[in-house]
Amino acid sequence: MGLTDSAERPGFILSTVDALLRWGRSHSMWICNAGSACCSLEMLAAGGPRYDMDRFGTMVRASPRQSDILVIPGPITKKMAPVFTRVYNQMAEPRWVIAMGSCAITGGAFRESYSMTKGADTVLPVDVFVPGCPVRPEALIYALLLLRKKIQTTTTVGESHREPVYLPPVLPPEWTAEVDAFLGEGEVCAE
Amino acid sequence: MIPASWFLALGAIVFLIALFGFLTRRSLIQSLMCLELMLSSVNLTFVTFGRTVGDPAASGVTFALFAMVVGAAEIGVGLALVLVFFREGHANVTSDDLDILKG
Amino acid sequence: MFGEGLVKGLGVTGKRMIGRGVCDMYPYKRRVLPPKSRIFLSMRATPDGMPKCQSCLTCQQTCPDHVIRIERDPEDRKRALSFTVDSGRCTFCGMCEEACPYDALVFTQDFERATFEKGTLTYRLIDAGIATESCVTASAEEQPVHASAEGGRDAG
Amino acid sequence: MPDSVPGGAYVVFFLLAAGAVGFSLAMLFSRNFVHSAAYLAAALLAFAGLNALLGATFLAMLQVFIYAGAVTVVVVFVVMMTRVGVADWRALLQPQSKLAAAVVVVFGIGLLNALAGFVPALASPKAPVTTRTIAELLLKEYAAPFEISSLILLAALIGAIYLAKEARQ
Amino acid sequence: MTPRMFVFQLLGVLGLIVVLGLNIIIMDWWERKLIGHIHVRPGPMHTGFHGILQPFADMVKMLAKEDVVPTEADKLFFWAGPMIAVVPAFLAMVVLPLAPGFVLADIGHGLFFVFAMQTIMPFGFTLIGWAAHNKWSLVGGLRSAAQLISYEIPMLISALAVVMVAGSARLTDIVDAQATVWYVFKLPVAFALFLVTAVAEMNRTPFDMTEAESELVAGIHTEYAGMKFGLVMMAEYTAMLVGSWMIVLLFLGGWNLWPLPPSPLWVVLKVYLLQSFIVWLRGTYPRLRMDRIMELSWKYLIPAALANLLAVGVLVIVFKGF
Amino acid sequence: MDTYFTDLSALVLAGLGGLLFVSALYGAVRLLAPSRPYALKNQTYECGHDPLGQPWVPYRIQYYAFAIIFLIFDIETAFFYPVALAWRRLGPAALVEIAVFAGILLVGLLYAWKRGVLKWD
Amino acid sequence: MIADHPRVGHVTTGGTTESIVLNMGPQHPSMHGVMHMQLELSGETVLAARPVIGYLHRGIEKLAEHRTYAQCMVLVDRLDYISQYSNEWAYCRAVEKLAAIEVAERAEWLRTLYAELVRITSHLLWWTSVGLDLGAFTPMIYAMLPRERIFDFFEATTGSRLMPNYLRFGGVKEDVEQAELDGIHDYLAVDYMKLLDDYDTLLSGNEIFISRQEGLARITTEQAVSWGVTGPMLRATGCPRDLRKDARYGVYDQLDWETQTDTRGDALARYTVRVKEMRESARIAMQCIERMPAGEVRTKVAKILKPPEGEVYVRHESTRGELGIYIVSDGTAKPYRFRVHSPAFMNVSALPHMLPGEHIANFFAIFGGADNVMAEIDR
Ligand code: SF4
Ligand code: SF4
Ligand code: SF4
Repeated sequence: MGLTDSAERPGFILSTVDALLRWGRSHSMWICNAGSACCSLEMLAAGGPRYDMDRFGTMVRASPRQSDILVIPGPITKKMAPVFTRVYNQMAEPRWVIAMGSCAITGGAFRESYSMTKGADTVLPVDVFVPGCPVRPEALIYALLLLRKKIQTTTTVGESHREPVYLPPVLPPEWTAEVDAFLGEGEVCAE
Repeated sequence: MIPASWFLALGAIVFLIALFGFLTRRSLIQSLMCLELMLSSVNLTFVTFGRTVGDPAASGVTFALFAMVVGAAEIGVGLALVLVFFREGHANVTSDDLDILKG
Repeated sequence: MFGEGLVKGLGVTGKRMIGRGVCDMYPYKRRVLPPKSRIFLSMRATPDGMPKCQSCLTCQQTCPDHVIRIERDPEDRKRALSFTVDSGRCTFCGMCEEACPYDALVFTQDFERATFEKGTLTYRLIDAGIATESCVTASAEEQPVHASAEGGRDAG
Repeated sequence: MPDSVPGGAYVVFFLLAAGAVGFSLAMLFSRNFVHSAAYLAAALLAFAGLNALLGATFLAMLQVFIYAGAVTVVVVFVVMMTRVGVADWRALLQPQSKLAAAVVVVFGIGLLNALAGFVPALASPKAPVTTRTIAELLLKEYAAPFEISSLILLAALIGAIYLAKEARQ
Repeated sequence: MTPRMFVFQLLGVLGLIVVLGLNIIIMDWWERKLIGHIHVRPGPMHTGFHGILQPFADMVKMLAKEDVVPTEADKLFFWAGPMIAVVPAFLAMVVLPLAPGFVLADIGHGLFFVFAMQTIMPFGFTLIGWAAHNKWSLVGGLRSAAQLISYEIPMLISALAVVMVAGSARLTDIVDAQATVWYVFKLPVAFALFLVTAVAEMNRTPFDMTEAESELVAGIHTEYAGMKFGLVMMAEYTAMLVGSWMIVLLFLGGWNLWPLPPSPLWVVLKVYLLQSFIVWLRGTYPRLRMDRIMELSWKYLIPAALANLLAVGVLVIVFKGF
Repeated sequence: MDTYFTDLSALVLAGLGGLLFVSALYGAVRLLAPSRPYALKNQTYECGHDPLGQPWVPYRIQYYAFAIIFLIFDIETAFFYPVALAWRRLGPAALVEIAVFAGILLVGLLYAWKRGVLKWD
Repeated sequence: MIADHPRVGHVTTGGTTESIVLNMGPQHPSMHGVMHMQLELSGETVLAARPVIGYLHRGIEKLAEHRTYAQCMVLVDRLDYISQYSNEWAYCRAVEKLAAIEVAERAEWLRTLYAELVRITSHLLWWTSVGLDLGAFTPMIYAMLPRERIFDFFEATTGSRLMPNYLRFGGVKEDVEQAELDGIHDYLAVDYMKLLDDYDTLLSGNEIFISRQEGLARITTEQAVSWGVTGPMLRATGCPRDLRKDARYGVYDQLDWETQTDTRGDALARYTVRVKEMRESARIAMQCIERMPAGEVRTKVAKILKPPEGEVYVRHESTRGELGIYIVSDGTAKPYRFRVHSPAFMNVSALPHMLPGEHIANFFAIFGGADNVMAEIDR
């Protein structure tokens, strides 16, 4: 088990290591390339010449194993939810999630639809929510910096690990029920 | 100075190991690997003998060189044969019950 | 000739390698966003904290995503007790702003709204009948625009 | 070699010898052929080291270059094109392996016996064996084997390609 | 083998490890910076002065990143594969001189030794790709192995032209023979062939088949998390260093920079210029297709290299002073 | 033996040093990194899907041609190497010999070419 | 009912010992969104390909039935988020046809302008992915430069970089200031053209690039037509089918421009057609700005639009091909049925025909050439 796992009261060495690790983690946040919808265009733009996430050491990696942050740039449909959970679960710890855009936060423009989950936080533990539709590239960078602050202030000593996130292999009944309701009655805009 | 016999003994031991493998292994691939090992140990012996006689003409090394050529040619053809056997459905290039891919 | 394109391509990238970058350097310098850009839904308020909203509920009905929730004052039908916006659902389509007959709604260019808590994305523009700090205070020279005076703005 | 530490060469020798024997055994007893190939490469590398220890640097490098590099890659390729391993250790063995073991033991005893009576010392070469001499040997004294070896290689190449092509159909 | 020698060698090895680490740190930063500027953006900027601390941050993060070992992966080689890739590249550095005499082991077959080490690398890559038990990795590993073995031969043959002219395979001798005329001017064809094949051996664009990010997710290191990924990167950067160093020694005059006095500085300078050039290539070109890569090597480069070798041989015989 | 041996010991030392260095990195990872394996995490990554089938299936046999040609040409260059070293001493006869040698092997390459195995597809 | 769980069945052709079945996507760097391709590979040759779609199915068509006509604009924007103005325009045309609404003169010009600008950005995005798919990632960043400039224009005039919600029935939301128009005109005339020239040198002239595209997945016009392929992909086979000319909408008939075609029908032709269209679109946009008449941008339309009962189908040349919008009205404020004929869907369904037998590296060149947007396919 890791050095930083068990220690109860950090001594000098441990706290130095802790500070170093926090610095390293917060300055090298690699994003997992999991584009899904419109917001991923702005994620692309955030890596582009005008905004350039790379200034903060943020690269986009193709494999979830090597990335630290899962940015969810768009709607999580019910078909996509297992994919995102799997990708999240396959990321190496420590890992964080940013819900980018209204779709990922609540479902946004499609919230009432039968095929949508009601936000990323219903399937994944989300750290940062960035409102916008689409999210401006600057706003995404702001969110990254916010997350950096969080990483910097969270001690790595006695790191509390995130519990694994499972999604049942078959769709939850309430999801299908919702579909039935939608197709059957034709009016679900309850609010 | 390390005695030459040590090298010779080492060559012999490895040769024997490889020979044992060559004779007992069922899989053609492993047999071929053992063959390579045998050739290597023989090469070592050549070189050692070359050194013991203080061979100025470096015949030992040259001989080993040709041995390598033969060895490479043999393994090339041998492995091609393995492939042919494999394709022809003789899964017993290794054995009959080799369905499990991971050891 | 073969290879010509390869060399020229190097030229294209080489030129840019030496040239100046176009980066905004975002957190250190900020680009001034155009006033029209729709980023944060806010409300105009008078300097003494009175919102311009007349509680006509047009925006609530227009919004395709049910983002706006208005609580009307039961006594004064022209006064909203609370005006809640769930920016986590808003699509920033601008339909509410366009539809508001009193021109009360306005978009500001404040995009730094990321948060750790989903709940904080829901904010109030009017709380207990008074404009909150999320509102923009209309400056003195800005004339209140009344729907009947202008008319054309929401002709759709 | 007046100021040399004799221990150094011995340490290296034992390291390499242990490597050679150990990896050969590992190769033999590994059920996964990719592992076998890797152990083979390691054993061959150890042999290269031994050759270098004997002063045959060129041969040592050839050993790395041809055996550890090329041959093992070929073996790994073939392993990946067929089956990767066997499930059961016993499936590795030929039915008549007891016999083979006996043969090996008998042969081994004979071999080691012969070696025991023969303890030569390493002699320094009278003239320095350079690679250039090898080249001269190759092109002058052994010119015929040199060209023949190219023919062998050609035959192997054509044969192997023919077979591989056959195998594809 | 005196104790002094032993200590000297030990220090040398330590120094080489430092060089290895330093190189990956410098190159990581420099590559991102350079690519950034090619892309008209600044690249790493806010971690230290102009992002100079960025590689350190990455390193620290990788060290503290969980090491995921897939259940179905081959545990042994999932662990040892990156090692097998790093160590030969590192070993090759042992014989590369920085200045006359300034080399850990100035062996007579230095050039051949580097190639011998390079032949081990495809084996390492295959193992890395295979061990992960992942289709992307497997395809990436086999591809890179096939590519590496294909380009090794023309590379060595074109290097043999240098050996022929220099009459020695000792790298210091080869460099010394270029005191006035670099071999790049004497043997331009060999240089061109060597450059192309060296770029291919380094797995760099346009030959970056190991990664082929758009095709194979992340290629051979799809499954490798944290430090193991770092090690694979380290192997690649080290291979790049070794390759450019070889080019500098063989063709670009090594520490000679006529008319200035020879200095190890020139080697460093040339090596990094060359690496920058390779990064520049990466920033410009798309990737060749796998079958084109193989065809290029077997159908064009190898015959060309052989022809070049024979031509140089004739020249050496005809003009004694060539 | 001595000069060989100093070089060899440098190489052995470097090899050991390299291995130690890498092991040290692995050790550091063990010490510093969190570790929480669970089944889903350790599953093979396949673009966010259940892995379909086995990756370790017999691969394409025709790639074997590349391996074998490589092996043969590897040996050829290994022969060339000493010849190139001694070239200045060898003279024109060597040229012929080496040309014949290379020519014979080029025939092999040509054969492979004509058989169409030099295609990666 | 969601019948299928994502864990879909296997590729149908029976596997031989040598073949691997590979899941490409949905989380894959170059699947352009959340496409999922099941490939059966033998070595590196594709034996069979099966696109699996629906990962981005947000139920837009169904949602539209619960929204007023004006509110649907928000959904239409997000239909094909790369060429929003095209979608909006197609939708507006459909509704205008249904409710017989006049369109203001200047608005037609503005619509044409925006549609062409968005065609440029869309093609630029496609250009990035073409480079990226082939391993060159510099085009991706370079294409961002003109895109950002055009987005600036969009944002300054319509309020959003990507999701404008700008078109209205009978016109557009608001007028555009002349200064902005002049700015973008100058940009298109000089800087943009220069950039395009550079980009052409960078990628189009690159021998590696050409060698990877030439002769790849060649299709004939007949094949394309029978698969329902439209847009640049069809035009690359030599068929000059362009709804901007054929369906006569907007002000295209008053402008001087040409349909871009290429006769080769391979991936390179698809590339060339799109690159030529980038220039042509800029020409159209510049003409629009030069010749735009002054006047109202919006006609009077009822606040809550209730089109008469009936149905309508309009065809529209979006960036990817023929975009069809079908609306059935039952006389209420909400559409009774809203249906989209997606060009990208047709282009993707041609892929299984084009892919088998190709090398896996070509897969992305072909796939990228189809220029699909999953949002539009899945809806
Ligand atoms: S939040 Fe808006 S822009 Fe982002 S994915 Fe959702 S609909 Fe698209
Ligand atoms: S901008 Fe659109 S989604 Fe947001 S509150 Fe206004 S009308 Fe609703
Ligand atoms: S439309 Fe304007 S005035 Fe009416 S409730 Fe909304 S904000 Fe208030």
